[in-house]
Amino acid sequence: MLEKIGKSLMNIKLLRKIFNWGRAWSLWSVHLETGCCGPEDMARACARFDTERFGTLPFPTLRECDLIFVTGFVTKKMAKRLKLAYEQMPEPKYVIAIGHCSISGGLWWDSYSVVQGVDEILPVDVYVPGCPPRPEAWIQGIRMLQEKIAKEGLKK
Amino acid sequence: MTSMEEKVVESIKTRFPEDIIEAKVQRKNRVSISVRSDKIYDVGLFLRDELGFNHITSVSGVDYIDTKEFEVIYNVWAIDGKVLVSLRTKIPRDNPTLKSLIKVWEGAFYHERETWEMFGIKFEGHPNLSLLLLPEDWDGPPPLRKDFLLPDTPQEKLEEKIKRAGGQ
Amino acid sequence: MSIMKLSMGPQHPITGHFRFILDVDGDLVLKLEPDIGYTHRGIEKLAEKRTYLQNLPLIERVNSYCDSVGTMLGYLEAIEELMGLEVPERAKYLRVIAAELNRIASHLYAACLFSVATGLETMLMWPINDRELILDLLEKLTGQRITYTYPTIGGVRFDMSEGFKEEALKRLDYLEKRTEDYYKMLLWNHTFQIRAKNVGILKPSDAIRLGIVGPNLRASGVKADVRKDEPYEVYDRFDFSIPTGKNGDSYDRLEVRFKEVEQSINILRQAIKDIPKGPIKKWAPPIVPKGEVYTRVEAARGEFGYYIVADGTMKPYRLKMSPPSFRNLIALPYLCRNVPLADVPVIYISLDLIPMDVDR
Amino acid sequence: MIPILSFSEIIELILKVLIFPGLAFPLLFAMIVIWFERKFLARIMLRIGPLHVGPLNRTGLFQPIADFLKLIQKEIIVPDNAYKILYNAAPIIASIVASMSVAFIPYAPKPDGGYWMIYYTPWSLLVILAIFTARPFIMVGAGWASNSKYCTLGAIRAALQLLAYEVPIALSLVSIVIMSRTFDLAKIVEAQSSIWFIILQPIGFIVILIAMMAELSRRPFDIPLAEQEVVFGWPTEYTGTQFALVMVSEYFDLCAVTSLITVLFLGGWSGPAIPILNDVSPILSGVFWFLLKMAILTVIIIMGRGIYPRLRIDQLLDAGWTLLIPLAIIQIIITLFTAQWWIPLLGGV
Repeated sequence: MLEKIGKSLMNIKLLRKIFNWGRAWSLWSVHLETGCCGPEDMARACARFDTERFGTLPFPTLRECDLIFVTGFVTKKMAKRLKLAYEQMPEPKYVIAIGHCSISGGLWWDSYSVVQGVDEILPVDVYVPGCPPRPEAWIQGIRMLQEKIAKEGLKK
Repeated sequence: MTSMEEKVVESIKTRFPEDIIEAKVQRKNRVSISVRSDKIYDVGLFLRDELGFNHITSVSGVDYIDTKEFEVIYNVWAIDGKVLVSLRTKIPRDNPTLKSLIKVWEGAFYHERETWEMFGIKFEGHPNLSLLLLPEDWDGPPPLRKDFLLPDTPQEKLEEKIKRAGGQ
Repeated sequence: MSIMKLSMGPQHPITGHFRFILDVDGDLVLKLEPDIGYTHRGIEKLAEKRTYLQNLPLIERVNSYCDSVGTMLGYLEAIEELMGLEVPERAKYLRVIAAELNRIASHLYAACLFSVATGLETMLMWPINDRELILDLLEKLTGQRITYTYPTIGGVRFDMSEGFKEEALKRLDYLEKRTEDYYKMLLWNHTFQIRAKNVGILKPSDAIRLGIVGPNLRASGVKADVRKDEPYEVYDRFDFSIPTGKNGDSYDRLEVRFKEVEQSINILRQAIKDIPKGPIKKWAPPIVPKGEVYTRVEAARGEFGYYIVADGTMKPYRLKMSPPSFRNLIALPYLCRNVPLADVPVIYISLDLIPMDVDR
Repeated sequence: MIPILSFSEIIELILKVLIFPGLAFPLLFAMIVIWFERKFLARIMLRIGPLHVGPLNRTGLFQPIADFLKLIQKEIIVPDNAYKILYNAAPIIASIVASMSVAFIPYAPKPDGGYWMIYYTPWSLLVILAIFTARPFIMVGAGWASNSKYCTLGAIRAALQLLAYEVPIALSLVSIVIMSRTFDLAKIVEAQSSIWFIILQPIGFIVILIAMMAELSRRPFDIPLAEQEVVFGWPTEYTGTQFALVMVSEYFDLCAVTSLITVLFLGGWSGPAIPILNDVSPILSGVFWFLLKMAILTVIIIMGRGIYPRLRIDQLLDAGWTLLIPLAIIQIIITLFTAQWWIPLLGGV
């Protein structure tokens, strides 16, 4: 019943826009570091680059998070945990793949324990290349995701 | 005046005349001692107690596949003497067992565990030889052995990947 | 009495890439079992497949996290020793400059992580803001923020640009002044002291027995530093001291790092003043002669050892790394016995373990 | 028997319940404080904080609204092993309980006698104390019902923390009651019309401020929520709307606590009349002073997060029992000996 009302409400364009706006500007990110881009994750969240300006706040518990940064390569051991963490997050949720390693395996293309591209296990929304990408590139990735969210559910 | 390095070589040669295969000074601060594998524990104890080699630096294995041997190398640093000794021993490749030295150098715990994992060298007396770095469902051979081969081409071709993802 | 198995990480605000399996009784941690390997890439295996030069970016990513130059130096030292290659003077100085800048960045990173572990977020931001200044300098020198691949076989890749010296000296002056703020905000903060003092005490004898290295060993009162013990590059020409701690607790481990930052500033000033003119790179053959070598360098987290077996080809036959964090790891289960749960993050961060470094 | 209300009384009641200090005020307070906290702490930390969110350019004023909109859209996940009734009820109960205490706080005197508060009772201090005491039970209940290890640990810590702050709060309230000889908050404010109790009882003020910060789980006492240790403590498992309720209830609590301390120590609404506000209604002038004092207290409480590391639970308990309680008792003794001189000088009663 409530769901039906909610769905019909979401068909109203204005409401949809408002809700999309809320989602886009409040992307809380999970604290799960998979690879070498970890310090840049910290740099982008901290003093100089400060993604809190765009509402992207690192949040301790993943139960309230919407965004997962795959920071670098994903090993086979980590892949299971990454998937588990992704599944524990409530919908709607987004994934940004950071760095060459998480896009295609990168430097570890022949390694025996690295997953060749995180899109094998998670649906990725935005890819940010670099090794590691500069914090500015992270911010651009966030902005691109925000633009993507803003268009969600709206006809072109 | 003999240097610390030479002193180490001399004393180890006089103490274990039978078991030392080779003992030499490699360069300043480096001594290399190779011993028979069954005596490595005693030599280790002697190095620690008598010569002050107290700071374990690394334990590593080398896979000499041509001669069908593993070489296990304990690199130990003497904090006071400022000498690094490479205590090395060769063990057969088909039955790689060695007495664990964690009773001598407690810091070797994780090093030996890693060497077990990477080469399959069994350390007798080690309390916990379980997978350390590899994924828990690892079923291949120990990866650092020379007969474990890595792929020469990317593991999945880009075209296949795109096809699997349903793209063009 | 009931014991609860608590799994901490890898998705946990403090553990990074590790997982700890804790035996918890109420708020007391009886035992800690580290579960590592979440970042294991098999670098040692991959290195056997690549040439010595191709290995450079690979090796760097062992600890590209914050200490890339310190990590690479050991590898280069090893190769150059095998080749018998004498690096130009200027390149040696540039390597030292890059390594020390990197050490400062790394120690600031450690300090900010430490304050996160105790819950002081302000001191997360301040050092990381100043770390950016150092990274700017490194970027000016090397062209990248954290993965430089700056030193290469036979020298370094780039010379310092114009105006680098003045800029560097200015920023070092600022950093020296800034350290005072850190002392006021963190080390002399009473609340911080009661959280960090007498937590995770590592006695000198235990530290040596367990094979602890780097600032953690020095915090226990053992004067051991590769830069002094067997000087590499041009460290024997600088006048600097090795700071040591008294009690070997978490607080000392942090304090030693802050003092090392001061010493690094000291070294950097001398290096920038003394740097000679000349070439920065020497041609090196791609083939390394047959031989074995073990080299040690003092990376930011401690002694980094490289054992290389060369068989006279372009690729190493065996490359063994002995990274400092892997050697410090054993202290974690040793110290985390019968401590309150709240002390586990403090002890863990005070050891400054980097998962990349541990797993390789 | 229900008293028959006149039209103006009904309007007044609606105003009280829905606007101030009822429903809208704590919500607005929560929103502003969340925004202010993020912005203020960011400035301490050399950051900027929310900036690009919202129509007011470069203020980020709408950040809490965006967060709220996002949270209500999120899927609600109830853990499989959770005790579902308590788990689902806890956030609602928490927010109701937290907002309830606002009803008993007098915000301003009315010109025709009586006070601007939702429900007047001569025992309001006791009622509020009782409401505050209920909160840890909700925390423990929710943590237990989540059936997750981190939640349980957080709940245990919340229960332990209760031992540290509850007694000092009660003890320092004793000296207030001795001085003002009433449990009625409105009368307590009136007693302070000439001298505020913060001047007469500085020790009591410090004790209650520290204890209340512990009650609110603000740093350095955010032990039940310590993210580096127990992820997020008892609300770790809550998602979406439930989490929004939990968060909002925390800020409701902050509102109630700052109001209470203002009433007890800072003389409530007392302050020189502001001419412009006074012309509209003398109530507004009182409310203005009240809110100003609340704001100052809020800033002090928030600042803790910027400058202190978190304490350990045993250190907090130590501090509670060996420092706060003796201090509160000293305050009581001082009050007992000096009350005879001060009471004649106090107003009201």
